[in-house]
Amino acid sequence: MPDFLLNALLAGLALAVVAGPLGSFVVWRRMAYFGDTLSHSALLGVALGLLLGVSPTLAVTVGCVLLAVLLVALQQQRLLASDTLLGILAHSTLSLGLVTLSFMRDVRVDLMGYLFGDLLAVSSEDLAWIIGGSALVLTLLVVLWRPLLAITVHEELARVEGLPVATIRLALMLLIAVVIAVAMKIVGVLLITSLLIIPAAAARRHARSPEQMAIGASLLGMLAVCAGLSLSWYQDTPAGPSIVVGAAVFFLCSALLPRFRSSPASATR
Amino acid sequence: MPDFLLNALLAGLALAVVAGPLGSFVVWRRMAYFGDTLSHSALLGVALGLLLGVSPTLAVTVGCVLLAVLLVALQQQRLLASDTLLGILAHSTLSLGLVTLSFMRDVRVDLMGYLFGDLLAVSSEDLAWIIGGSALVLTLLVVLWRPLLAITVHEELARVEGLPVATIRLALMLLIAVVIAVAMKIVGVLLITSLLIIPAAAARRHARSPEQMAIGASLLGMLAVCAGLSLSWYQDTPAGPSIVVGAAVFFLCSALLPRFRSSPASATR
Amino acid sequence: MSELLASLENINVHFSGQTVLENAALRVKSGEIVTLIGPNGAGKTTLVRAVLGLLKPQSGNVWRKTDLRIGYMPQKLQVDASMPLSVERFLRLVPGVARTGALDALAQVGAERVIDSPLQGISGGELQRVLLARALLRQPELLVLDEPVQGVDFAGQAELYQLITRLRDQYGCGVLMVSHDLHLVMNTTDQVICLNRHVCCSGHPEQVSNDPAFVELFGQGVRNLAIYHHHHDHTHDLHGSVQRPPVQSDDCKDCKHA
Amino acid sequence: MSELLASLENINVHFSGQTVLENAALRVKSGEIVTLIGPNGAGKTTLVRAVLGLLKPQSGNVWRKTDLRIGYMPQKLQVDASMPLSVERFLRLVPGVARTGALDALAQVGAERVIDSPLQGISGGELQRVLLARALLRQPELLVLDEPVQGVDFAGQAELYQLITRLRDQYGCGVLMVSHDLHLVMNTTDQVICLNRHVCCSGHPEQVSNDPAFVELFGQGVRNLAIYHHHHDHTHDLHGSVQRPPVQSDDCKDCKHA
Amino acid sequence: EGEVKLLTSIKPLQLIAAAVQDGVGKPAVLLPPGASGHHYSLRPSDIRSVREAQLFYWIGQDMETFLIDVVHDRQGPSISIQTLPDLQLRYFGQEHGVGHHDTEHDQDHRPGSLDAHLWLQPSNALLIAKRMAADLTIADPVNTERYQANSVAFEQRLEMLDKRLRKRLAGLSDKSYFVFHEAYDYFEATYGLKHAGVFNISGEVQPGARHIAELRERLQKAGPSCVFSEPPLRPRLVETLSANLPVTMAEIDPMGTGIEPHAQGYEELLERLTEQLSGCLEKL
Ligand SMILES: Nc1ncnc2c1ncn2[C@@H]1O[C@H](COP(=O)(O)OP(=O)(O)OP(=O)(O)O)[C@@H](O)[C@H]1O
Ligand SMILES: Nc1ncnc2c1ncn2[C@@H]1O[C@H](COP(=O)(O)OP(=O)(O)OP(=O)(O)O)[C@@H](O)[C@H]1O
Ligand SMILES: [Mg+2]
Ligand SMILES: [Mg+2]
Ligand SMILES: [Zn+2]
Repeated sequence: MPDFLLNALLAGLALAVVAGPLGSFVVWRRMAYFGDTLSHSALLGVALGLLLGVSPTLAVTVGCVLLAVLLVALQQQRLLASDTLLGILAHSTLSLGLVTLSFMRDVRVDLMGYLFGDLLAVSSEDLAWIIGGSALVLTLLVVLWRPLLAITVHEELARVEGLPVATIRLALMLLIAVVIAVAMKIVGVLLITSLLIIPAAAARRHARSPEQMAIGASLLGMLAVCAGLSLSWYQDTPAGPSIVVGAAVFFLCSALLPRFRSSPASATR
Repeated sequence: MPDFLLNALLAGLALAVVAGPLGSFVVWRRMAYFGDTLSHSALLGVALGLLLGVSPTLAVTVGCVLLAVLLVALQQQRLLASDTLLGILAHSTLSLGLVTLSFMRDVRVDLMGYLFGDLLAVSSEDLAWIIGGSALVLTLLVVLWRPLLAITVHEELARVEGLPVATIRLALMLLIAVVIAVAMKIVGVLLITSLLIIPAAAARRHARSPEQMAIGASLLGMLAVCAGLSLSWYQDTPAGPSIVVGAAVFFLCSALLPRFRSSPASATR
Repeated sequence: MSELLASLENINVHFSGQTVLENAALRVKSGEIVTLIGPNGAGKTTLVRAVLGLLKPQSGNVWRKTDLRIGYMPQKLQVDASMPLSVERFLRLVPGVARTGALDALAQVGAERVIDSPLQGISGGELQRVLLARALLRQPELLVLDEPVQGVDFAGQAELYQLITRLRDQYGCGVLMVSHDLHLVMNTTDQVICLNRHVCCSGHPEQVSNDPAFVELFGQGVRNLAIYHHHHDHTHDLHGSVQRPPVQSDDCKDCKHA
Repeated sequence: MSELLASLENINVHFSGQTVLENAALRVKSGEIVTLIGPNGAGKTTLVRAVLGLLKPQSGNVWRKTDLRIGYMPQKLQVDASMPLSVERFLRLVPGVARTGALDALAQVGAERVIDSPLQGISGGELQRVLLARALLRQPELLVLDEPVQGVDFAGQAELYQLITRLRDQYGCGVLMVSHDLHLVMNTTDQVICLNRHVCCSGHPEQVSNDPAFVELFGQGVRNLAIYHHHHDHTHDLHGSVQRPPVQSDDCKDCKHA
Repeated sequence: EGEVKLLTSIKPLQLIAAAVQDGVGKPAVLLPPGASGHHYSLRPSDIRSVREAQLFYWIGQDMETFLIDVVHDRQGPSISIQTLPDLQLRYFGQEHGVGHHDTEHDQDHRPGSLDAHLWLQPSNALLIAKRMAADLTIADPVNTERYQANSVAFEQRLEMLDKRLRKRLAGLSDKSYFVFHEAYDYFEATYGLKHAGVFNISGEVQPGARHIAELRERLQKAGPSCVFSEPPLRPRLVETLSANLPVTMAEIDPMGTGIEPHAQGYEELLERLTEQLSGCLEKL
């Protein structure tokens, strides 16, 4: 196997592992479009970075974190669903970025360059970052697992039971935001958001507990990475999209397959 | 006023009017990302259209309609929230489009054309389409208003009360899909999705009934169109993004303003 | 004059392998109040949903009069917070209802006060009353109520049951309801169906309350209940002394009463 | 030995201009069962949420013992369908709980059967029991229950009230609960607070049930209730003949009782 | 046998390389015609061909950002054209006709940044060819003479081409035309043409209302003029703005789409471009 494929495989697997549990939270908390929102807001980050003379990468990362904080603040009002808030933030920041750029006539911004990485272009240094980062995020997730679950199941119950709900929620948001912001730059926003939501959604139907869903999502994600890279290798298709197609196929199978016996049935609302 | 600006203004106003009530449904039904999903799937539509020798516009429109039907089918399972389903569809179709295109080396697709239309490029013929279409959609909305509300409030209650829930839901989806698909081609997906969700969300806080929210959203949308086009004219900023920024400013004001007295309070879940 | 409105036979329902209903049956006629009782998880809501066509049983026959106008009050209702919906507007989703009509219906259930409140902001008992009001507004031929007085305050419970009886008398509609308030229900019901996965016993309240299966299912507490019920009627009987054999009772020896 | 756990004074709450609580007050000590009663929309849930710190009153003092361990059972709970969550896993979200512990708690509330069911799939009464089990699992110093037996079946209601009393006796925890089951509550409560936007009257159950404000609030039905209550105790009294003046009753002339 | 594997990032560079390698080898190209670096997703074969190429030519990191990491991992020499000495480079906003300052740029190619369409100037093409010949000579000393000969022949053909083009375009400098994409500054500077305005086509940042008003005014003032689009893009803006004006629409292609790589490919590119330009302008 050529080294670039090995790098891609390892990076993909590391991301898939961490995307399993993180993506489960994304699905439970209805934040499927968090990644897209962050990528939309990146343009504003770049524009402001140029304006303030900060490095764009730093500006984008700071921007992502600020956006996560803003989202948490807006969610407090509880009048609007998360997806609406994400939609508003995404389109507002993108537009603000475009308007800002139209005032700065003498800079050229390669918008897409900041957003779309490429899995096949992952260098050994990138790989080290991804693996280290994934390990760190996984550790944090394991440590915070129970409180995170508790606030996701019922926030008020968690609050009464003495958990620092606001802090934990912010921690989760920041965790997701940082993972997306970093992975976006290295492997692209399309791949990272897909790895977050598609395997988790596919695992939902056959999982009987949050842990099963998280681990199932990790495994499905890893399978999708292997399948996608094989497709890419043998059929010479682009790597990132091939992995997403692989994950989508697994989702379809999971939706059509009969459910495991005595697994949780659908709730009748 | 130069005639292109007049065209833009009229088209913007017509879209804002119809986007008010339609966007309210989008917000209530958590489909904020429907527009983005449709635009992502446009690439697949174009690719398949080229493959089958159909005109891309037709292929994209048919694709949008199919996607709406698929979404309705997936929502029946009720295990996953709409935003997750939309995210899966968006990323899967985009990736499938990219993979398909990678087999067709010599084809050049103007993806951006579908994402960023231009309000300032609206021709008189476009304008006629927009105004006629808006009038038609508005009429349909008025006719279907009560059943649409009923299924949105509580689907089972509506079903017991004898409404053809599946048909009405499909009708709503197709209405939204067609409006987005057509508007996307003419003014771009950024502008149309923003006009759908931002004014409706801004109107939410101060509305006491669905009708107030729908009409308030229409009015706010029209204000945003006027404000945005003024900004574009006086500061020479891009028209679409300027309107979105205008709408976002209204949303911010609405979020910070004290609520009207005795308006519905936030639900405590 | 009394016309059959709905009839279920041999209903079987499983959820992921677990049997929830087994050979259940049910008939509702116009002008009749049928009450489903049974322990939690007995399948009452499930049976009601089968009557309404919201759930397709794995086997069995479901028959409803064509174009039956149903007023339904679900056991729980949650409306998205993103929808600005006052109680008035919620009631006026029923075609042909004006504000005065909505106010009348609310007055009947004792909840006029909340007519302008947001639906998502009202208290549990208020919501229950509003749901009942909505069911009434449909001028139903069949009224289906899943635990109508759950969370309703003490005075309201008796009032609402009286209201239901009055409606039946006035409009001759059929009523199918689920309830745990044995002491209130026994007064106001024409037929009681005692459910625990299958129909344990059914018949007139007096017959049922003396059925051994009934006593076994609900515990000795129901003996006091019968007394209380009579006491409330001011006919001071002895403690369940009359032990007539039940008329329409199934054999219940094989029940595993939870 | 009995220690003050929580105390509220002069609580005022408005929702968008409407007054929901006015000068309400409340004290819960360990080993004591305090029951909030009152009509729908009286502000009971609101007051409970103020005790829990889930809601900040517009004015008034809220005091809680530092690091008070609270077991809370909300009036309603809705968990997103996208989360695969069995009842067992839900109970085991409480730190330090094993499957056996969860099973024990479920057995106490009579719901062992659903331990492996999905939380979103269980029936209304089952959910209620599960919520109570979870509150118990926290081994609370203060147990806060908002309508604990709502939707629970006939036999279960009495059992659960007995369970609550037993827990108080065994662990000496304080209990604050909201209830509409006057006939069951009166037996098991140390203190009754009768709420209707403000505190109408409060005190021992016997005192309160003879208070004119109480009768006015709940209607003549409560007279029968008192009898039933005594009847249940097998002390055959006359119909509310003893009319002692209430001890801790506020003046209630200005109440507009809905 | 022993052919040097030469890879270029885009078609025009491949055409130049084809002239140099004529009779010795066939250069390959990475991007399919019309692919934009923006949406291009790499395939394994792309990586492999970049890795395996002995010589790799790309415009540079300003233009092809997505190649930076891939080029980084290469063993053999990679030549970034924009860094070649003596090349005449232009920067957007560097020099202008008087007047329309702010409206002159399309948004993909912002002022101050490198104008990457450097191959449209024959002298630059020659410099690139010479560099290629030198690199090939080192990589493949056996065919030194052939490369030198090809290079000299290319130079001679370019001189003739230059004369032909000047003749063809002479007298058209006063014709008014508009382009969609500011890609022709090198070509125009060489042959004394000047576009009257730029429409903005793709790219995320659309022009403002003021810009469009000015463009409309200029279209009106310009009288009969040509508007050149690049297939398959045909922004609707132009149709809206030129409605009821004596405007001729035509297509123009700076990338050499569809030209088979052969020794005369580069000339074909410029000749086609010239034909397309003059074909429309002559009729005005
Ligand atoms: N969607 C579902 N998935 C799995 N199990 C279910 C589902 N719906 C109901 N059940 C199970 O079926 C049984 C019957 O439920 P149902 O809601 O009909 O009970 P019920 O008689 O209405 O009880 P209650 O008095 O508590 O309302 C319960 O044990 C419940 O756990
Ligand atoms: N978020 C809110 N917005 C507006 N009004 C509210 C809100 N929450 C509660 N209310 C109103 O405050 C009053 C008190 O509500 P609360 O839930 O405390 O009543 P309750 O005593 O618990 O009633 P129930 O016995 O029905 O549960 C009700 O009239 C209700 O409509
Ligand atoms: Mg039920
Ligand atoms: Mg309450
Ligand atoms: Zn260019």
